[in-house]
Amino acid sequence: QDRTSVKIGYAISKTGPNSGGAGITTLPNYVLWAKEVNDAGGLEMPDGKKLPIEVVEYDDRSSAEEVVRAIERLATQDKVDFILPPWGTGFNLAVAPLFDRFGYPQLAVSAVTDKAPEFVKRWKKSYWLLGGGHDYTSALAGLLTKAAGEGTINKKIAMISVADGFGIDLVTAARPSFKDAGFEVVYDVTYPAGTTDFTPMINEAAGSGADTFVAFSYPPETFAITQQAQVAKFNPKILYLGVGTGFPVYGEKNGANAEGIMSLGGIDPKNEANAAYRKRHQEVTGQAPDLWGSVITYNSLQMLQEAIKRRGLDRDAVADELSNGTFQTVLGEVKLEDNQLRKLWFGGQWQSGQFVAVAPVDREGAAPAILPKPAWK
Amino acid sequence: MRTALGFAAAAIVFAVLAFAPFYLDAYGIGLMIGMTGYVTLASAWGLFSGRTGYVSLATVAFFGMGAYTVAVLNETLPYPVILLVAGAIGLLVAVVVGFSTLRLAGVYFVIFTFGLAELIRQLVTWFETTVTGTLGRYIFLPVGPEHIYWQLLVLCAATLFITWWVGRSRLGLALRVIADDEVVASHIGIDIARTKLALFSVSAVIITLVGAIQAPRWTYVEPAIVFNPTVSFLTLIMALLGGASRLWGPALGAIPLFLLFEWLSANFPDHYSILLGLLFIVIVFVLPRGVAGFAKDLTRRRPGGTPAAPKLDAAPLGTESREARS
Amino acid sequence: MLTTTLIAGLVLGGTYALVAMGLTIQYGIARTMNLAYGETIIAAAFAAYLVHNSLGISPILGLVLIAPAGFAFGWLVYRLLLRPLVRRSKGGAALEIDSILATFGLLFVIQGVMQVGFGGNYISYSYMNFGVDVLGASVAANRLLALVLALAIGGGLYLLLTHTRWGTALRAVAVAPASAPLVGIDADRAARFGFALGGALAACGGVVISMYQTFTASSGVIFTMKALIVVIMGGVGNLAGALSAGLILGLVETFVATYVSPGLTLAAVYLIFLAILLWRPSGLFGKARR
Amino acid sequence: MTALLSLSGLTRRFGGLTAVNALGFDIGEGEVVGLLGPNGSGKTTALNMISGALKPSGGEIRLRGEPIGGLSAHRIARKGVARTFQLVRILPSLTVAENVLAGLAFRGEPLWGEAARDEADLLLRKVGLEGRAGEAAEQLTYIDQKRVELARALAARPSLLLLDEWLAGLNPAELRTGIDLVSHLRDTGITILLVEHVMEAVRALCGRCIVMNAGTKIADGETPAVLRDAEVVRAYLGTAHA
Amino acid sequence: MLEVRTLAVDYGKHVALHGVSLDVKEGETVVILGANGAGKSTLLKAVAGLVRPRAGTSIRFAGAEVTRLPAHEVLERGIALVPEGRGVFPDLTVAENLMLGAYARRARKDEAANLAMVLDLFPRLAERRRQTVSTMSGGEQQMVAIGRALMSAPRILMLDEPSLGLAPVLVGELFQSLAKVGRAGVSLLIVEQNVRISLSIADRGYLLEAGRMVGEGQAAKLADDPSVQHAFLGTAAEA
Ligand SMILES: Nc1ncnc2c1ncn2[C@@H]1O[C@H](COP(=O)(O)OP(=O)(O)OP(=O)(O)O)[C@@H](O)[C@H]1O
Ligand SMILES: Nc1ncnc2c1ncn2[C@@H]1O[C@H](COP(=O)(O)OP(=O)(O)OP(=O)(O)O)[C@@H](O)[C@H]1O
Ligand SMILES: [Mg+2]
Ligand SMILES: [Mg+2]
Repeated sequence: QDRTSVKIGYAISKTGPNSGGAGITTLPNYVLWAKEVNDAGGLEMPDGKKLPIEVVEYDDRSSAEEVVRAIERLATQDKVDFILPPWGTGFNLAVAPLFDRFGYPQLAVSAVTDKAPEFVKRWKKSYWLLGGGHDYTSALAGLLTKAAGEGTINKKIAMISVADGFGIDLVTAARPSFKDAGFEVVYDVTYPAGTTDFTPMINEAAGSGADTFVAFSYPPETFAITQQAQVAKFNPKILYLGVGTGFPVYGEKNGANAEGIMSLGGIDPKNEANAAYRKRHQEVTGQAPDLWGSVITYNSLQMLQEAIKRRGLDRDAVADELSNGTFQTVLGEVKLEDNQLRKLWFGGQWQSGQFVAVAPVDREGAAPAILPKPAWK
Repeated sequence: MRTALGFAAAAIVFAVLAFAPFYLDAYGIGLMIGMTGYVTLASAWGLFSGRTGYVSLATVAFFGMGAYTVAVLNETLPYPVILLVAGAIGLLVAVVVGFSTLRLAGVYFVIFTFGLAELIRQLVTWFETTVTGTLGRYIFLPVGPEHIYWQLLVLCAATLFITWWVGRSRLGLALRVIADDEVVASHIGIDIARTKLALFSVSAVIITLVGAIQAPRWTYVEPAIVFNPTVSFLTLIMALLGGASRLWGPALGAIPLFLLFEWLSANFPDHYSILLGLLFIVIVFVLPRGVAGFAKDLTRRRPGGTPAAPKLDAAPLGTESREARS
Repeated sequence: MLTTTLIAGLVLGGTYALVAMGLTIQYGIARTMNLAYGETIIAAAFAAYLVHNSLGISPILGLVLIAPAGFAFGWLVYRLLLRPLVRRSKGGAALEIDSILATFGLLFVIQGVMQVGFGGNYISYSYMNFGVDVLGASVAANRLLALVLALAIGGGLYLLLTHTRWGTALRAVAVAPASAPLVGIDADRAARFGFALGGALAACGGVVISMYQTFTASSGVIFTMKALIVVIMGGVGNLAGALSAGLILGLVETFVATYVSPGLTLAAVYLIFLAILLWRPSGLFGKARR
Repeated sequence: MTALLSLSGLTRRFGGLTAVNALGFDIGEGEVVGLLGPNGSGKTTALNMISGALKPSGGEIRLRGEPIGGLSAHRIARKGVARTFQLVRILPSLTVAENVLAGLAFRGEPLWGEAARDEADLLLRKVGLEGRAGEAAEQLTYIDQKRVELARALAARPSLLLLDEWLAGLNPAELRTGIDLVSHLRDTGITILLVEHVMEAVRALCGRCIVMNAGTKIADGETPAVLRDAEVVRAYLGTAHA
Repeated sequence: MLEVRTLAVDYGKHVALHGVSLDVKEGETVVILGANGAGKSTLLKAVAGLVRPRAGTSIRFAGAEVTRLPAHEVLERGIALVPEGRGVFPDLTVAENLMLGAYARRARKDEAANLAMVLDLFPRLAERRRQTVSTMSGGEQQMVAIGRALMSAPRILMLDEPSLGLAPVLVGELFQSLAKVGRAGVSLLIVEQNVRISLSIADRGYLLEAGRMVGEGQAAKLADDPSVQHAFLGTAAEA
């Protein structure tokens, strides 16, 4: 048939509590990718023809009911060719049955879950690209084991986590990871999302005698903990914080004080493709990408683009290609294992103004971690 | 005669609506689910709050409990039983809450109910994280969207019927008296506590059921998703906008507002908020007595339909003070 | 340990109290439940952020600019949005519904404007983020400032409202606007002033909070709700009430986090709030009905 | 023969103020008794305790020998005690007829439906509001609102009617109709406790008077005698009335 | 001093006053008599600026037009009203209510003297300065309302049924005090159902019936005029 464009649709939290996360990791990459593809003449088809992308965008207003309906709308009203996933673990799960029912591949990025293998079984066309909690915590445990072996830190950990899906997933993975690595978790509490004052927890952690402080936190809390730790002169040898640490603004804001702080994600600064991507991102969207999920999101779009190029607009074929093909993306060479991305950076650290990948320690390109974390300036 | 005609018309409308899944696509059904859900929520809200003037923000507490009950029990009990359990839990909580709020009036009641919803959310979260160690729960129930829709439609019809029945019963008059002046109400023999409690419970059970019925649509449920306070606010706004104390008022507020939200977020994803806000303000200025009031003005005026205004500043109970008459 | 917790709690409570003061004034005097209150706070926070990051002016100096702007904004909102509704309702209860709906609309408008202007991202900068030693506890200077401001504004305005004719007149408008003209009070002006004053206080709160709290264009609602809790717990329109309620909530949160479990802090906050209302249905300092 | 209403040692304190202090009296079936006293002497407070609007701090209230002190207002109302309020309390958003229907619908033996509507019409005629049934109660004049309130109280078919300054604010002509209305009620056998400052009404209606001052009973007896009592004159009537 | 000309007021469709005229001279005490619903309260409220009269109305006070002034400015000119239903501030204390009575600039100068006068007139208020007005008895609240109006140092004091709910002994005292206030040069415009006592302190009276002035005359004459009887029997007869 004579098509003149490819319709790509997505529903994203532009407003409401999720908009902060979606606005940094997901939406800018969708915008960037669509612009780049269209500037280059459009999506390339197997026959070499290029078709521009026509974007259909909805705001899910951070509501589960809205995101479900928006996907239904994209599939049955707008009849888009592909649907990009929403932001957040819960929302990706909420829409997974719909992607499945309507036959759309779902390249879920901003969803950290250990249940990915089960989900892949249930929804054959779902892809999980950000790993599971266990990946991150065992990478961290590996790093800690190394440090303890070198005598840098003791074997005690103080740990706090936010009481929502993300925090729980990570903390439940962390407990066995740390235990297996021979660490003792001496302080282990959960706080409600929206907590602004961490003084009591910091005081307890400081008094616990642990050299390592881990917080599976969200951005506002990550920022708050960093500030309040400085005020309280709480300077653990290892400071590992959650989402938000990998935001460029975190580095800018904390300057020299960011040095040595660790978190999920990270990038290999020597990866040129990534560096070029970061530059384009800054230019087009006016903001720098975060240093964890952003590049993976962009990578997922490149995979989709490439799969379309190879197999056309047939969604089943594209799904098959995504499952089995090998792709060259900003991450380098990517091949999914059981619909999951396994080659990821699970731990990063701020080192002289850059959030570099430090874990898994044995992966090529990993920078050596700076331990212990330097004292607050 | 009028009543019979009204019933016939309503029956026809609901019959037509029941066939909707056969000629609508998935999105259409989704839309109908959302709309029916909010019509039911707003009507159930109006049943208590619209009639007594006690503005409740606890809607999402019951809605969320309904959804959570399904999430917790979906692998252990048959679906109809889960709904019963959800209803029972809603009733139980409603009675406890109803009892504790009897002394509160006006804005104190409003914020109390808001605090209550948040408390329940926090407790559920805490329980799940520290006691069961799981926060998110999965719902893999073989309940399709059209089944959800039909269930909601039945619930909606039931809610409207109850509202109609209450409106013409002694209970309805009692509520209007309470809304006007509780001191007088008690002095003419109305048991305020029982009346309020009864209505609050009915309304809460309906709301709980809406949450329970809708839950299978989300697959994954966590407190942040099902206890989203927006639900309370939207319900309240829809009911107030339509005219909370009238039979069709909440529906007349919910349907256009729901469609408006949908249309705005689809066509103006970037300026959704601004346009929505401006529209709200315009509506307040143009339709001072709600959509239902406006509709009534268009047709005819009949005494006795004046809406009970929320008692945010209820006259002090038991004191003899009243402001200048007129 | 105990004093540290106590001080941490008070300082946290200072933030809560500061945020709630403007709202209690607005609700107490102008009798409108301003659902867009939190948006005013966030707007001021954005302003402080801009002033700090683009112009390099310290937020404290920025206060001199932003607080009057908040006042002017409140004045305009009352004048353009609320006064027509007040007039229309002629003292009837319709005003309550109308003002909820109208300010709900305003909430979306302000939020949308900020969304378009600043995007949905987290905004964060820090100012005065150094420790100050208070009785052996290290307290962030910016948070301490919030407490001090809350105490000064709260205490000062409380004295003004209860001990001057002008303040009594404002309270009179609050309790019986229809009777105010009988003694020569311009009820409309008083209400407008009260609303504007609330706007100025919200702006102060926003500026101070922006120094240590991360925010986004959509965080306003959280502040509105927190403020409402504090206002209601203290008793509507009562500054001393807002101040004590804020401090109590801060203490509860800190003590529960320290001695019980951080996971229960918010639950405890709401529990205390509900318990206090059950004990005193009109808030801590509210006029006892009955 | 037990009294219809009997109070003994009835006391109510507000903080440090004892508004009603060990008040005691009996009212027999069919009596019309005036309760008089200077402003703030505790009359309304006493009425409030009898009707259940306030809980007594001490003492007893018996209706036909059965203790009712401290019961909630709706219970007492259902036992046949109806009242009007010093400042009228109509139900402003209801129509005149609905105001009266409300009185019928929740009494001990409730009346509802067609019969209630007829009864409401009858009551409205009785208080001089025929043909006004459909009007919004809020828009009536003060006096007419008082009539609505009385009709509502009568709807309860009370055995004891408490009138709190129901005749205040009437001009002489209206006062005469008002007095006729109440005396008609008296003739139908309703027991009435009447708080009133209008002496003309008290003289015309009450066989017996109780006078309070500062919360305590200072006089109780046949009206003419009580109104001549020196202490009553000094505390309440003033020399002009003596 | 107060000249009301063709004052007309309607409440929606219902016309409450059909163009009434009335004068109150400096230091004069005038009563308005009329049946229930005649429009007496409406008249006072219109003068006080609390209800908007229709076009064609003229209300002049001390030579200046006050017809469309907002109520708080009317008070500032020296026109005070004690409305029926009292209009006190229920949640404030007695002292605060009285203090606000002197809110008008013109009243500040003599505040202390006026307060002493009010407390002298109503000793109960002196005893209960700290009591919240909403908890007071009906009559006590009436005292607050009158006292508060006196605090505004009015040049003309309008009272709508001031004796309502007051014990007989107080009614007597109140009217004696009002007479005293009148002798001190304050004009009084009184609506009162207690015809005998109000006429006893009045110079002149008006008869209002169904929104129209139907008579006017010296108080003493009115007291035994049959038309006075008529005015009262007028609309109320059927009730
Ligand atoms: N809730 C309350 N708190 C404090 N004092 C109160 C309260 N209610 C009444 N009082 C006081 O109790 C006393 C008795 O009041 P009550 O209303 O019974 O008087 P009353 O005899 O009806 O007077 P009136 O003739 O003026 O209506 C008054 O002095 C009043 O101020
Ligand atoms: N707010 C209102 N809305 C509609 N009609 C009103 C309103 N206020 C007064 N009226 C009508 O206006 C007319 C005059 O009322 P007004 O209160 O002035 O009478 P009044 O002479 O003071 O009577 P009363 O002796 O009962 O106090 C009455 O018929 C009344 O029903
Ligand atoms: Mg009384
Ligand atoms: Mg009148």
